[in-house]
Amino acid sequence: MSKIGVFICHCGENISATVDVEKVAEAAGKLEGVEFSTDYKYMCSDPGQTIIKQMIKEKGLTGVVVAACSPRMHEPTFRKACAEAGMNQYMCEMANLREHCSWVHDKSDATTQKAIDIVRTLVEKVKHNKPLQPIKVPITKKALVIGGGIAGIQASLDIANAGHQVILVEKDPSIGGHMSQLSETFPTLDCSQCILTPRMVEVAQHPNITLLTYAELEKLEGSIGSFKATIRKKAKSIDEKLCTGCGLCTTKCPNKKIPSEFNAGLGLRTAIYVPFPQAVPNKPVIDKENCTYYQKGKCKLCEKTCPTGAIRFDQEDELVEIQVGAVVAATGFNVMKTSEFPEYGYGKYKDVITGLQFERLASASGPTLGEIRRPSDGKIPEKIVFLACAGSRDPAKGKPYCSKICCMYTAKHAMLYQHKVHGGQSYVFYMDIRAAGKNYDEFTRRAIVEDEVNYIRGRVSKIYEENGKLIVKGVDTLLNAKPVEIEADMVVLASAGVANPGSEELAQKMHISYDAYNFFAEAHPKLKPVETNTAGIFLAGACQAPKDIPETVSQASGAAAKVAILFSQDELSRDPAIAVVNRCAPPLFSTCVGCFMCATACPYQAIGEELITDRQGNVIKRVAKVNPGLCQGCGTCVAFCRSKSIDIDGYTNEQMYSEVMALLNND
Amino acid sequence: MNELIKKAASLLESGAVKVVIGYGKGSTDRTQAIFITKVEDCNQLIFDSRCIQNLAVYLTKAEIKRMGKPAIMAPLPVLRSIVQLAAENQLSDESLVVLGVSPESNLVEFESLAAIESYLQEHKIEIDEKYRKIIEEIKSKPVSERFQYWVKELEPCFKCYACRAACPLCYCTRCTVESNQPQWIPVASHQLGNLEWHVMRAMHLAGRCTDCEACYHACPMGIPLHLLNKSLLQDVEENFGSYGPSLNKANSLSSFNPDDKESFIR
Amino acid sequence: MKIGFYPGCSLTGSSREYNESILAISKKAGIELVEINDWNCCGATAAHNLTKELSVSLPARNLALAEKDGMEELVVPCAACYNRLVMTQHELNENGGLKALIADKLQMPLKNNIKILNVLQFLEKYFVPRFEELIKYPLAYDVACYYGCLLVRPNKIMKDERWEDPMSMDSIMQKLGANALDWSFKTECCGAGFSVSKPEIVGELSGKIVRNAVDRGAKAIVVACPMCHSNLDMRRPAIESYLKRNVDVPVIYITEAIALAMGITSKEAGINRHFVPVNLTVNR
Amino acid sequence: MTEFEPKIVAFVCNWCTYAGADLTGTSRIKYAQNVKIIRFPCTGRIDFMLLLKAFSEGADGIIVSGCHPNDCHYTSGNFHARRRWITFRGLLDLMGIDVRRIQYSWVSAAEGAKWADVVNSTVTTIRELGPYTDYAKVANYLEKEANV
Amino acid sequence: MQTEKYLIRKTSLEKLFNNLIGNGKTVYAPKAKGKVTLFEKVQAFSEINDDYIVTTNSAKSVVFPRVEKVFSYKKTKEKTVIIDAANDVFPDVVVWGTRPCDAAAFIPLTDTFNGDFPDVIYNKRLEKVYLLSFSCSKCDEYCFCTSVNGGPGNTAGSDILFTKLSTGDYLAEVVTEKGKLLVSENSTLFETAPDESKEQNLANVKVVFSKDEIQSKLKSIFENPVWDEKSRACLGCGSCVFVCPVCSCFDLQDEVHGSNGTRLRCWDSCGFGLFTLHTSGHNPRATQGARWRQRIMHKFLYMPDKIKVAGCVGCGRCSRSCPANINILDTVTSL
Repeated sequence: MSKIGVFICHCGENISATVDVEKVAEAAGKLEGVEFSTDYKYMCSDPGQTIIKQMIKEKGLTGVVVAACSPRMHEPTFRKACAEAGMNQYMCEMANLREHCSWVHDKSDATTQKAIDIVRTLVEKVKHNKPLQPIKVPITKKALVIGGGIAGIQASLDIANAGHQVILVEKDPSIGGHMSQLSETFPTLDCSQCILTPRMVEVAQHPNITLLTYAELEKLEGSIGSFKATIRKKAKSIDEKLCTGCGLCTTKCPNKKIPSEFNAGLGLRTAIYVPFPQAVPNKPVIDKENCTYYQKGKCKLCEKTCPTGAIRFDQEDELVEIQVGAVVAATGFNVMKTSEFPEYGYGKYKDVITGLQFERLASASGPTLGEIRRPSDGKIPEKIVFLACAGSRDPAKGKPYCSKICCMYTAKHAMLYQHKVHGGQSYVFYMDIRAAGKNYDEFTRRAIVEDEVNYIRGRVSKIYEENGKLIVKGVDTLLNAKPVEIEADMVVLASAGVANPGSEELAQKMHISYDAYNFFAEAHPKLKPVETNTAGIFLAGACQAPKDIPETVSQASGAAAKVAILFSQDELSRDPAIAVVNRCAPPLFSTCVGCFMCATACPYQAIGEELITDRQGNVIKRVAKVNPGLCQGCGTCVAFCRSKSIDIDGYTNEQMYSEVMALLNND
Repeated sequence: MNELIKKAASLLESGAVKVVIGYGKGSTDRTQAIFITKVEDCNQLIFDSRCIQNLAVYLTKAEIKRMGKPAIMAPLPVLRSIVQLAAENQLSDESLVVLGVSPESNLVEFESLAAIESYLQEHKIEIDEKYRKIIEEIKSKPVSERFQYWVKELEPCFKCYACRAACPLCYCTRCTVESNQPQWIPVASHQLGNLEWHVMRAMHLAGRCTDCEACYHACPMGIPLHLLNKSLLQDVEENFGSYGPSLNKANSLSSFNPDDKESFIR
Repeated sequence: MKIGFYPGCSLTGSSREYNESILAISKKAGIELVEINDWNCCGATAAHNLTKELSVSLPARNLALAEKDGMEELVVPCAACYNRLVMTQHELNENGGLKALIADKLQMPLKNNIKILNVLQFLEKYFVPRFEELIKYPLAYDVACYYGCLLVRPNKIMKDERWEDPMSMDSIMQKLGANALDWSFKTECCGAGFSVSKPEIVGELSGKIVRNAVDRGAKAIVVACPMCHSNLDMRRPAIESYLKRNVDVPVIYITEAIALAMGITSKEAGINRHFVPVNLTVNR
Repeated sequence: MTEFEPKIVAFVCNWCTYAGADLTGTSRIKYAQNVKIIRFPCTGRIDFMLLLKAFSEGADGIIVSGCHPNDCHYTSGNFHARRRWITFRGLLDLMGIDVRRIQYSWVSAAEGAKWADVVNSTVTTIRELGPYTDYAKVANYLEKEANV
Repeated sequence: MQTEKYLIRKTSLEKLFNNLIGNGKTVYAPKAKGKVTLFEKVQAFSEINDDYIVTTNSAKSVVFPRVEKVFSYKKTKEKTVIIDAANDVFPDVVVWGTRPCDAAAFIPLTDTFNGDFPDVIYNKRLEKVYLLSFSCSKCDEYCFCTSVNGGPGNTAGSDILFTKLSTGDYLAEVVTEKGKLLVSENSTLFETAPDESKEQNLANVKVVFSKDEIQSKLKSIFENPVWDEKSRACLGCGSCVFVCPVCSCFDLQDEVHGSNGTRLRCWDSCGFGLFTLHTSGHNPRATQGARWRQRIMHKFLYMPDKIKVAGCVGCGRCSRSCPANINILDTVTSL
């Protein structure tokens, strides 16, 4: 006979304002099996918890129902309290009177009645709860970092320096990411590569870091502490052991007209290539789509020239499986292409470029060796226009958010232009100048004051070409909204930062949520900015939202810290809500008939088989068996089992059944 | 037939099997399942239009299993059940010998269950037009009428569970109706008990049923249970593509397709 | 074949040539355009600046009448009229309540499912597929296709994937044998209503359009909107005074272009009515 | 005579719809009291028998709601559920069990407003359909008819 | 009492029926339903099907319904209140068209329910039941009433037995006071008895075994391979039991909704594996063979021994309904 305690929380006014809590407590008291019921202002407060603990001891309660907020809020709190009072924590359930009742209904008898119904339902559930023990899972102290940009690099180094193994996976042939493409960085104007490349080299040489470039995540299974990741190592078509990175092959490759990704399409590369001189690893890969041999079946010039015979045309993609305990997603971002701007010519004007392309023009390692020249005819632009907020903060473009970095890099671009093109005229169209950050506002101010960049507060409605000039039609909202037209030689769009193509797919592979713009979603906007709502997977950098280098680096270190914290324990305990196959008296042993339909339905391959044998070891029966390590407790198998032989702790058939019964029978 | 009898005899003779499950003489208009253990009895085996019982049901019965490895006379419906049972890990190539009986009443031998599966590819389940019509008619009634129709049809059911007992795929050692913690389905054969039992039975067969109609033939009260199964068979085909038994472990309800289409989830 | 036809005020007034040319080519192509009986104002500017209700009831009445006449398709050559009619159809379908209200006001049933075609859609559907047989004399000129604002907007309804740089008229002209130039003013504002109140603005806005067309070497500007036409054609003096130079590039309706290519005489197609003489000839 | 207040049970998954309903609360969006929620780990866990039970215990309507396709916390529970519901719905419809009384929906943890909308629209639908007397008659068979 | 004989014209038969309905009696009669004929509530004479050997279901449910509410209760935290089912307000029930075997079955049935102590509900129902039987003019291979002391023209158990005569009219034999009551209520319809004897109008049901012989044999063959052999094809369903007019096993079940509950008496079958399954998992009747033996023993040995009645009336229903075509005769004769 169960002795259940029911504790109704006022939550200050949050519940008691619309629900008659005394009445609920009274009704609860009348329920069969309820030993004690009361209401209190703040159940989660210390005194509140004390009441619960006292009653458990005094009345010898076998179960507890706390009728308060959502279990997603305080279940751990109250279960802990119950445990402290010597009751098995899983004998405690919460009735959600706040989010599901008091907050969504007006004060009325119906609202109070609903509250009573909810409490009764949970009381019935608790009657069927069983004491459970949390499951201990050993932690694989090895981290997977996805993405080799500055975020991934920072996270990897921090985790590695904390003494843990790291596998860093990068989809491109080299790590470095967008940062390696940048010219100078704000607000200090120090050379991006100069500060990045040492870190890249450190990654390559770190004893705790295994670097897998030209590789992508294929599949991620398991859960916190014990993930199984399948990585696809795309065929580089070279033998990395033999290759010395001399680069002869790239000089001989006949196919030289391929737009270079590293140069954002402004430069060209060969089919066998190293993305950029400082690449890590500094060894070429063959881009099959553009390789004459792979396309036409003959050429092999590189093979002929390679002094070490390192070319491997027969190489194939390789799938490697690795066990890791935690994952850091650092897959970065991308920018809108000029072709996505109808009003700016759908990308048909060569001299309308994106900020990223400008970075390459301004970079000493870029296609113009750092000189600002128009892509169309290589002329030095005398008049240049920068558009901040190209796409950002523009619902019409489906990007209502602020890309955060554009104000700063646009100011930087304007500055660099002024520094490189003396007597050149630069204009910046902007909505607001958002320069919140250490030395940021000073920086933009410098652009305006010292470098005489013309800042025009207003947006640009259209860009068109007329006799070799780009006519930029905009408005100056500060000069009583006069339309302005500028005949520019070049226009730079600070185009919105967007999620990487395929990030949605990747999120689904990792089972983490993502927002409406396919940026990965943090678990809590304020308090859990680096966690995802899938335990053991953390976020670093612009894959979560556009952010600048300092912010990215600090988030990366944050994620690394989270991983280190996780790895500081040897095992972690998991909610024991998992499936179990029943046992019953011989000669039946279990009602499971071994059809294994559950196994075909299980999303986690957590169901195997067990042979029930007699004393002589003869097999009597072949039944399903759940691997508690793999089972995540979705219960899909339970709904499938025709003979009701498999059940799930915490949501057993009896519990769910009695909840339905109780909910609908209020007398 | 003689061929089959010879084969059966040789199997017993060689000791390859311990029992031959087949059709034998019953009362005038019917036949009875017989379990032959002696070579000389093999000529009791018969096959004609009266052989409608699905013998596959015996393959999972403890009493029969105890007799040792069986050979079984298997016209199409039995073959289908055998394949489905195999998919559900109740049978394996080693566990039985199948004496197939073709629609022309000739012996068909199979070297493996896989062979049966491919044989069945040429003999697909076909839901009789007349049944499709009946189901259409029922569906065309107003919802409340449809409900009354079934309540009335199920009224005579006194829960003798002959439908379950005769179904080769109802091999659970403890049926859900027999589980009483919780008591999923009322034991009593009143309207609710009957309704819930038959809904559950149909659902548990959805994606598995091979349309042998054993349930219908077994029902002493002549309730058209098979309509439920047939209708589900149609639904499964419509929504998830093909139906019909296959050795593929995942049946159409224990598997899914991310692009499954529906019109009712908002 | 019979198709519903809504001329609107312009086609019966300032742009009769548009009316004449579309009727002429339709006749020759064996298509009968049946005018909605007792049609009324489309509700342009005047109405939709005043009251929301009026701005939808006026076009709604026309739609209801068209339904009454059993029309399934309705050709609306005037871009402004077209814009009002599709907008209304869209709004009423989005907002069932409003639809009921209006139908009630009109005292007429309104299914509101009639297919409304602007001139380009009409041509694409009924002429382009038959160009082989219909086009006798290719119109071999460099032309600038000018769409203006109303023909391709709002995009949420028009769903043109290149609403800032539309191509539909261009491709029709290409098929007529002309060379449709790539230029920058396809959808720029012509000055529209200022035509009456502030002609000098029209002078500037339309001026730039004409200039860019001429600079790109256009021998004609092709339009599909009475308003655009009158601003580019009738307002030529204002334009020239803004540009401080004479420009004689003619402005023709796409229907006139097709008429010429089909071998219909300038007179039949009303081409003789323009302010800027149309000196385009097809070699017969 | 007071307006008919339908009894509606909602079977929802813990990760999406339950959290979504929490959000409805946090955003103080009001909805009808008629719906009471039962929390499941996943839509894949929801046994079709429980829906029948709800009806036999007097529910006039049922809401079944979980994560949008591809967003299942358990990767594919909702896909399995979807197949189950497609099949089950077909059977119920054949048997004249009123499928209009079962509202299936995908409500994510971010769709607090949608949850309120699902609840309210379902309540409206069920109000229009009225009490589920057909089923109640069968469920309370013993109370009425003589026992033969 | 002394049997009284009358003539009733086939036209009057319908009048009699209508009067019964008119007097507010509930009438069950054979009604064709798809491939079977069942005892069902009827309103009009035309609904009755008179071309049947025996109905598929027996008439026992008028006294022993497949679901019987025994009582209901309401639980509160403090106490449980029992509410008795309205078991004394049963309607007058006429079963029209029982066969002599059906009627005969009421004798063992009644004795079973009046063993150690009388079953109130059963007896209350029985009081209100009138059995109007019709002799058998046809039989089939499943019939064996004559082997169990019955016969196609037996009056035992009936209130009135009608036998169709060569003229198409009927001989009515009034056996009980209840029968007499009906006659007096419809005296105009009952005329003086004809001299035509009924025997010539009865089906010829061969005697295939002697029940006494079987009874003594059974005592010695508890352990015998025959049980397994004869039950091998048995599927373990309950159809034989549920169609049997004599079988009377039941199971008590509570149906609970919140704090309200109802206790029900539901038919049960010794053919089910669960019937004797212990909680320990042990099952004294572990195999279908053991269950089949129980059924035969119960009918042909235990009942005659203990309560001095035959457990079988030879109607053959079990054999007709068996989905596996197991014939009780085949077992009994093979002993």
